[in-house]
This record gives sequence, structure tokens and C-alpha cells, in this order.
Amino acid sequence: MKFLVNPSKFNEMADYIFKPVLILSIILFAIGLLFSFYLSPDDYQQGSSVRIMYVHVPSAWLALLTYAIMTLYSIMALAFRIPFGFIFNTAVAPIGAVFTLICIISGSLWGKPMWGTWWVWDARLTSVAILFIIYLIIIFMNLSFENRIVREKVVAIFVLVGSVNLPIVKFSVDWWNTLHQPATISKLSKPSIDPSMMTPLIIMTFAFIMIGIAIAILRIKTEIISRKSYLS
Amino acid sequence: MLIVKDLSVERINKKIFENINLSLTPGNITILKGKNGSGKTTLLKTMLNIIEPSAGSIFWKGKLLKRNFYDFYNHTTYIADTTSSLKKLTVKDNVNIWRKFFISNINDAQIEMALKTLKLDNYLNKKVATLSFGETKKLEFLRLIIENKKVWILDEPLSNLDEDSIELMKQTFEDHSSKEGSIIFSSHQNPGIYVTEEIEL
Amino acid sequence: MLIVKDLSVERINKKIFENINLSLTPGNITILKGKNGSGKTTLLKTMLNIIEPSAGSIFWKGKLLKRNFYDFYNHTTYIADTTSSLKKLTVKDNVNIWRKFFISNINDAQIEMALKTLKLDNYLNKKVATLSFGETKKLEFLRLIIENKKVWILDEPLSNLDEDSIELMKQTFEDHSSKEGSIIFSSHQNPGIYVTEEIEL
Amino acid sequence: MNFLNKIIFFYYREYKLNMSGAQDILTNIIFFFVSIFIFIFSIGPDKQTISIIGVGILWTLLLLSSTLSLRKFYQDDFENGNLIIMHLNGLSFGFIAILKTFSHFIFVQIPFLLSIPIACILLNIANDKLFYLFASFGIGSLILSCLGSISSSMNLMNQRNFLLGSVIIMIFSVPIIIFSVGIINMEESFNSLINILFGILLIVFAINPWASGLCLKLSLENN
Amino acid sequence: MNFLNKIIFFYYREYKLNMSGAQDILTNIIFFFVSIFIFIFSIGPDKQTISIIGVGILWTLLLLSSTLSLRKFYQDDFENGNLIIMHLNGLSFGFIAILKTFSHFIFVQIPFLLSIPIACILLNIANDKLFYLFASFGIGSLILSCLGSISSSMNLMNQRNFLLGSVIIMIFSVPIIIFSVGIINMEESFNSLINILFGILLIVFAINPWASGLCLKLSLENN
Ligand code: HEM
Ligand SMILES: Nc1ncnc2c1ncn2[C@@H]1O[C@H](COP(=O)(O)OP(=O)(O)OP(=O)(O)O)[C@@H](O)[C@H]1O
Ligand SMILES: Nc1ncnc2c1ncn2[C@@H]1O[C@H](COP(=O)(O)OP(=O)(O)OP(=O)(O)O)[C@@H](O)[C@H]1O
Ligand SMILES: [Mg+2]
Ligand SMILES: [Mg+2]
Repeated sequence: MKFLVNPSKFNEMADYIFKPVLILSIILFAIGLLFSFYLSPDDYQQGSSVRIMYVHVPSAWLALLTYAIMTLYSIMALAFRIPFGFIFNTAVAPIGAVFTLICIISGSLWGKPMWGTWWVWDARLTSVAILFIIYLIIIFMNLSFENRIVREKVVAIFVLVGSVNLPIVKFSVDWWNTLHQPATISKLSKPSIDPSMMTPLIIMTFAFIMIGIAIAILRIKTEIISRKSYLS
Repeated sequence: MLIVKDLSVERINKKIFENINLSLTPGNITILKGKNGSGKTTLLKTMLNIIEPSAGSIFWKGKLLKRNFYDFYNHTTYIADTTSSLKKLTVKDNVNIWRKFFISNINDAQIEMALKTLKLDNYLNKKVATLSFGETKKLEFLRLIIENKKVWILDEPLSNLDEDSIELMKQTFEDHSSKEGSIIFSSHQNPGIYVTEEIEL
Repeated sequence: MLIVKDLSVERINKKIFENINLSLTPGNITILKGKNGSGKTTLLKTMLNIIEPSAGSIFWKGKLLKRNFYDFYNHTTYIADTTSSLKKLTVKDNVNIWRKFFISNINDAQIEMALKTLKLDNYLNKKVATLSFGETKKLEFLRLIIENKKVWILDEPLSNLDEDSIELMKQTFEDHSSKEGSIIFSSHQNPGIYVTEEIEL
Repeated sequence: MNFLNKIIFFYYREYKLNMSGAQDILTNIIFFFVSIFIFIFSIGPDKQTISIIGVGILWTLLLLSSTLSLRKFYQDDFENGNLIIMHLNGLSFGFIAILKTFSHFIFVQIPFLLSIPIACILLNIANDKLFYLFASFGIGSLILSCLGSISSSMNLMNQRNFLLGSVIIMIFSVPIIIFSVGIINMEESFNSLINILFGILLIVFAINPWASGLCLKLSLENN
Repeated sequence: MNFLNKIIFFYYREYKLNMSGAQDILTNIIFFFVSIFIFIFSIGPDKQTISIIGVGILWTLLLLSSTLSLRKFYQDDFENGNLIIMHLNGLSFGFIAILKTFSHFIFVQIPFLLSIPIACILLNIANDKLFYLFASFGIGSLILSCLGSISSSMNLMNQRNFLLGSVIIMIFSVPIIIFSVGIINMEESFNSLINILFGILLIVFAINPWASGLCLKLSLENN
């Protein structure tokens, strides 16, 4: 598991798995799209707009997951002085931002037919919007601070502080009575969703994960190259 | 008292200078010479513990400067290559602020004298922004008298001054060194100031 | 071409200088000397029609400068005693902005040459804020080449420069004057620059 | 031709100064949205209330953004001597004022204008009001830019009475803003009202180069 | 004694500086009142709505205006070398940060606090809430000053993107604002809630000298 913290090991591993991951993600995407558009049923309440779910939910999950991993890496980088954590933060933040954006856009597209408006100020939507802004701030910090050492530390601290927002996103639907769907799929007990909808959802989720990994590999590699001068 | 040993400074992985040795002892006047960009300002700032050296060490009264810098500051006046007086305020306000800030034990008469020798006495109620370049610079030298410290670290004190003022600086320097003060200053030419050491960067 | 006649300037009812006469003709180099606060900068700014004289008049190509100043500006480069390069931007950005702003017909190779002689070629991608004092000043002189005008009005161009750079300025001045350009500059000392006229304020 | 070039490169310079990259525009926009968030958080998520005060929020933020940047308007160029250089390069002070005003409009106000549609979604402002909003905002922000130019050029003169002047100019923007806020809720008479706003714009636009130019000249002379 | 004197004269200096730039303070206050007018006019004469959202508006404006003045926080002293001089005069960077934070509080936030009573009249906020407002505003604005100090010292290392600092502060102040607005409407449990706010203040207050001081040191080193 050393490749998770060591740049050169990571490079070796990345060369090894990049192509399979890419191919897998393409295949999964093709199957997933096929399922979600043709092979899954309309919802009896929501009609065919339910198909937005197959984009919305995976992207939402990944947005959260990405941030959670960034938090872990920030802790590692700050507490255990593992520079790979800084590299990871810089490389992955834009990916998380894109997932969040997809989640928000698909959510609003879904919200128009369901709730009658693009946007309401309920706790989940608001906290996701804040998540998006946090991602953007991280990206801009990475772009604009000149002193690298300070920049990396500041960003890592910011990621840590911002992680307070994660549980708010996740549990806001349980804590407050909101418009947004409470957890139906990711409940710890038996998910209350029909298997015919579950299958494409799972496939799409894996497709998103694979795409995310592929892009992350590319970005981390460039990030490593740009720091060659002082990474051993 | 201040001893600089084998000092090297890097900035953004570029060596600015290497292995500088110098010492400031009571009564000596050191001139720092060198081309533009050779690192004079950098050296002075490193001596003030503002810039971290990449190698070498600086000692003040036998201890590492890093551990002891507030004591060093207590004995040091630094005048940078830019002026620090507040442009929006009058000369008087600036002088008052300095006097209070540095808890100076200089009395009014001495200040007046100094202003007179610097030929700034007519400008007391003028905003610093409307002084001429050289006058602003001379105003800055008032801090040498107000702070009344032993070690003077001056960055290009002589540029932009007219001959009279340079003559005045010369005397001030000699006076200070005869009172066991020590001076290090950077300059591109030396218009006849007596120096005990010359360092070429 | 530029003739200054009996010029006097007052500021807040205080006479700065009186009855100055001078002229800038092609090929001559005028040095402006005087104590700090004697009005050198004021005189140069008055010649640029930025400060109103209290008496006397300035002529450009036979006409009153007041009526004709845009034509004068077309032939004039002014470098003030402070630097005008944008500190937040890199050297390259600054050079590019100047080139475009002054619609300069200087080509890339010439600029590169100039940067090389000024020893600034290594700093192209460095922010001006991180250059040394003298380097910033030298960067400013690039405007002389970029603007490529006949009349140069320079305020204390030689202070803060090292000897090599002063030598370079000397040659540049002589070169410009041999090409029928005219120069007026203020300075506190003259390190051997050939001047045709010396004005003491 | 030469003159046109100068104008173009004036803006090239402003662009370089204002934007060391597209990120600054984006940061501007983020700032805008975060401010909206803050408003919503402090006011509460009630849809009804939000849509009532939405327009007010937008105007406040517009005002904020122009006040925020007032300090930058001429100060930097004045202090580092670039104002003189521009003038020596053949631009009259009045013309510099015009160019600077537009530069302020482009680099400070436009990013705001561009984000209005999304802001409308967030603030629950009806779509059909968008046109009215754009019209009144476009004109209003240009007015603010002009007033900003006048007041910050007055600020350059370090005499007391001019300090007061710049404050008075700020106060002057009150009736204009109040007027513009009102416009949006009166759809029937919108056209005639926006014409009045337009008239005000023409007046400040005509005064601006004259007043700012004079202040610039005087402040350079006294510096 | 010596040390106390230094502190006193630090504020003497700040006082002189701020008074000479009084137009900045005035601009802030004008911005504050103009914005209140904007809201009143955009809402119309409906007193009910105004008094509901009044507190929220006050908080948002407080926040926005403190971001307004962020640019001045350290920038001037950094550029003209006074930061170094203060340090050489025996004040550690962390301590300078504390002093500066209070100076910001005194010269930027206090004028605001003083204008709250008038704002309350305009916004129809009941008189008996004034005390709660003052208490929570006092603490809240000190928190904002601390956050402002941190972000603007970070900005010294980031000459490109001035707004980023403001955005960061605003994000951090979201919870504070939600919380403080809530406080005022819960009069029974006011005391315990204000203690929490006080706790937050202590935390940022403890972080501030450390974080700002580090940033100041590093930015001077790289200048
Ligand atoms: C812009 C608007 C929206 C945003 C920002 C948003 C955000 C999110 C997020 C972050 C999750 C993941 C939560 C988790 O992992 O527990 C999620 C899940 C979900 N969202 Fe949305 N959403 C939006 C609109 C909608 C709409 C309009 C609907 C449908 C009416 C919807 C239905 C769902 C469903 C069914 C889930 C899966 C819940 C689960 O079982 O975990 N969302 N949304
Ligand atoms: N804006 C102003 N208002 C009032 N007086 C001024 C103003 N600017 C300069 N002065 C005064 O005019 C006199 C001449 O100033 P000037 O800057 O021309 O001197 P200088 O010869 O360039 O001096 P230096 O050698 O120091 O540059 C000085 O006494 C100065 O105090
Ligand atoms: N903040 C900085 N970051 C990177 N490089 C810097 C920085 N400051 C200065 N330098 C570089 O360090 C070198 C030395 O600068 P320094 O200011 O010490 O020179 P100097 O000897 O004082 O020159 P001058 O005679 O022109 O004042 C220069 O090449 C300069 O470009
Ligand atoms: Mg230097
Ligand atoms: Mg001068």
C-alpha cells in the first residue's frame, strides 16, 4: 500500500493500472447509460425524470467521498509530514469541484419538475453549495499563493476546517426536516429502493469512481512532475 | 558585538551570496559595496533576522542572534532604502510619532537642533508627501537621533543627498563611531567617509 | 527646441526658484544641480506643463508650451525620481505593457539586447517587487529605449546605480546626444558624464 | 489609428493589472455569491421574504463592489507616477478619467452583471423581471462608476474640503439607487422611469471627464 | 512600563493615521446607511418584514463592511516598511497582529457599533433588543477583526488575488452569523448562547497572533 503515500511508488503503480482503469470506466459508463436510459423503469410518481438520479446520486456521493479522502490526506500531510498529501490535495480538488457541480446542476434539473423551483434554501442544498465554494477556494488558494510551503499548509488546514461541512451535508436531511429526499439508498439497514433501479445506480457509481480515479492519476502525475526539483 | 560567520543566503534556490564574514565592533564603520543585485540589502536584512540564512550563523553578544534578537533590536536602528515616514501626515506628526514610539529621551531642544541642521525646521507643518525626495530621506535620518541606539544599519543612506547633507552624515558617522557606536551601511560610492572596513559583495 | 525663459515657480506662496533660463537644443546635455529642496524636480515638472509657473514662459518649437504640449509630449520621455513599473507584474509583463502602450517600433531583438546590457535578462519572469532597488531603477531606463524619443527629461537617473550601470548611462547619453537628441537630468554629483550645460538651482 | 491603439493598450494594461488571470473574475463572482449566501443565512430561508428583498440585496452588493474598489481607482496610478506617464503619452486627463471609468465598469461591475441570472434563481426573482434588472443595473452601475471616478479623484487632493466633497458624491448616489430599486417593481411605467435614469447617466457621464480631469490635474500639480 | 508605553503609542500612531484617512471610515458608514435605505425601499413600507429581517441585515452589513477595510489592514505598513520598524522596536509579529486587530476593531468596527441605534430606528428593531444586539455585535465584530487579520496577513503573500482573503473570511463567518442572528431572537437562553459566541471569540483570538504573526514573518522574508 506504499503507493498511496509515496510519489515514486505511486508513479509505478499508476503506469500499471491507468489503462485498465480507463477502459473499465468506459465500459461501465456505456453499460450504465444503457441501463439508466432504456433498461430501468419509470418511477410511478416521478415519471422519467427519475433517471436524473443515475447521475445525481453517484456524483453527490463522489463529491463527498473526494472531500473525505482529501481530509484524510491533509491529516497525514500535517501530522505525519507526508508531502504526498499536499500533492493529492492540489491534484484532486478540481475533480471534487466538478462532481459537486454535476450534483448541483443535476439536482436543480431534477428539482424543477419535482419541487417546482430550481433552488430552495434547504439545509442540504445550501450545505452542498458551500461544499462547492470550499472546493473553489481550495483551487484558488493553490493558484494564487506564491510561497509553496505556506500555500500547502494553509490549504491543508483549510481542508481540515472545511471538513466540518461534510457531516452537515450528509446528515442534514435527518437532522432537519427538509424538502430533499432523506437517505433511501445509503441507509445502513435494507435500502428502500427497487432493485431494478438499484442496478444502474450501482453501475453508474462505479463508472464515476473509475473516471475519477483515471483523472486523478493523470493530475497527480503532472503534479509530481512539477515538483520534481525537490521531491527525492 | 555582532559577528557574522560564513553567511550564505539563497532565494528561490538561487544563491545570492556565500561565505560572508564580518563583525560590528564598537567604534567601527563598515561600508558594504557591490553591484546592483549583489545582495547588499539582503545581507542587511539577514543581519536583522528578517531573512533566514541558508548557511552560516550570526552571533550577538556571544549568543546566536536567533535566540537573542530582541536584545539586538534594542540596540539597533535600521533605515531601509525606502522611507518609512507616513506620507499623509505632517513632519511634526511623524517626529512625534517616532519620539513616542521609540520612547525617546531626546528633548525638544535637541530635536529642534537636529531639524535645523537637516534644514527641515521650516517644514514642520508640511505633509511629508509634499517634501522633496531628498528632504524625505533626511527626515528619515532623524530616527538615528531619536532612537539613540548603538548599532546603525543603513541601506544606501547617501544616495539622493546633496553635498551639504553628505558632509553632515560624514560628521554624524564619525561622531557616532567616536562614541563607541558601530555603523554598517551600503553605498555605491564613498564620498570620503572614513571607514574601518570595506566589504565587497 | 524647448526654451525656458525667466521661469519662476511658487508653491503655497513660497518661492521655489526664480528667473531660470535654459534651452534644450538637439545634441546638448544639461545637468541640473542644487541642494535638496532647491526645486530640481519642480523645474522638470514645470517643463512638462504639469506644474503651472508663477512667472515666465516656456516655448516649444516657437510656440507657447501651454498651447502645444501634446506635440512636446510626443517627443519626450520623462523618468521621475520614483519608479513607475508595476510592482505586482513580472519584468516581462511590464516591458510588454510599455511596448504596447508607447506603440514602440523597437523589435524583440533590440529589447533583448537592452535587457542583456542592463543585466536584467535573467529576471524576465520575476515580479518587479522582488527585484533589488537598483534593478528596478535600471528597468525603468528601458523606457528610454522603448519610447525612442528625442528629448529625455530624467530626475536623478544616476542615484542607486552601481559603477557599471553609470558607465552604461554615460555611453547611452553620449550616444543619444550624438544622434541629435537632447537630455536634461538632475543629479547631485556628476561622475564624469560629459555635459554641455550646467544649471545650478 | 494611433489614438485607437493607445486606447486598446490602455485596456491591455488595465487587464494585466486587474486580472493576473481569469481567476480574479471568478473570485469576484464567488465573492458575490458568498455574499448572497450570507444574506440568506442571516435573513432566513423564507422564500417569500427572499424574493421581496432580492433586488435590494443585488443593489447592495453592486454598491459594495463599487465602494470596495474605490480606493484602487486612481490611487495606485497616482502614487507610482503612471498617471503622469499616461498623460505624457498623449491622453488628456479628462480622457484618462473616461477610460478609467470604463475600466472600472468592465473589470469590477461586469462580472457582477454577468452573475445576475444565477443570482435570480437563488433569490427567487421571477424570470420576467430579468430584463428590467439588467437594464436598470447596467445603467446604474455605470452611474456608480462615474460617481466613483469623481469622488476618488477628489480624494487624491489632500485638502480637507475635498475630502468632504468625495463623501458628498457618495451620498449623491443614494437617491439614484433608491430610484433604481423602485423602478423594478413598477413595470407599467418602466420605460419612462428608465429614461430618467438614463438622463442621470448622461449628466454624470458628461460631468465626469471634466470634474475628474480637473481633480487629477490639480492633484498632480500639488503633489 | 516601557512595554505599556509602546502599546499606547502604537495606538497614537494608528489614531493619527486613521484620522488622516477619515474619508475611508466615512465611506464605510455611508455604505452602511445607503444599504439600509436600499433595503427599506426595496421592501416597501411593510414594517413587519423589515423588523423581522432587520437584525440579519445589520449582521451582513457589518460583515461586508469589515471586508471592505481588509485591504488596509497590513498592506500600507507592509509596503512602506513600518512593519519591520515596529518589529525592530521590540514587538513580536504576533503581538503586532493583536495590536492591529484591536486597532481595526476600534477604528473600523466601533463607528459601526455607534451607528447601530440609528440603524435600529430605521429598521424598526425594538428598543429592548438593543442590549442583546450590542452584546452580540461587540463580540461578533471582534471575531470578524481577528478573522480579518488572519486573512489579510495571508494576502500579503498573495499579491494577486485580493478578494480571496475576503471570501475565506466570509465562509468562516457563516456559522458565526447564523448563530448570532439566532441569539437575538432567543431571549430566554441568551446568556448561555452568548457564552458560546464568546468561546468562539477566544478560539480565534488565540489563533490570530500565531497565524497572522507567521504570515507576516514569512511575507517580510519573501519581500
Ligand atoms: C440542487 C439540488 C440538489 C442537491 C445539491 C442535492 C444533493 C444531494 C446529495 C449531496 C446527495 C448525497 C447524500 C448522501 O450521500 O446521503 C443527494 C442524494 C440524493 N438526492 Fe439530491 N440534491 C439535490 C436535488 C435533488 C432532487 C430535486 C431530488 C429528487 C426529488 C433529489 C434526490 C436525491 C436522492 C433520491 C438521493 C439519494 C439519497 C440516498 O439514499 O442517499 N436530490 N443529493
Ligand atoms: N506639492 C508641494 N507642495 C508644496 N511644496 C512642495 C511640494 N512639492 C515640493 N515642495 C517643496 O518645493 C521645494 C522643491 O522641491 P523639489 O522636489 O523640486 O526639490 P528637489 O530639488 O527635487 O530636491 P531633491 O534633491 O531632494 O529631489 C521643496 O522645498 C519642497 O518642500
Ligand atoms: N523577495 C525576493 N525574492 C527573490 N529574489 C529576490 C527577492 N528580493 C531580492 N531578490 C534578488 O536578490 C538579489 C539581491 O537583491 P538585493 O536587494 O539584496 O540587492 P542589492 O545589493 O541591495 O542591490 P541594489 O544595489 O540594487 O540595492 C537580486 O538579484 C534580487 O533580484
Ligand atoms: Mg539594495
Ligand atoms: Mg527631486
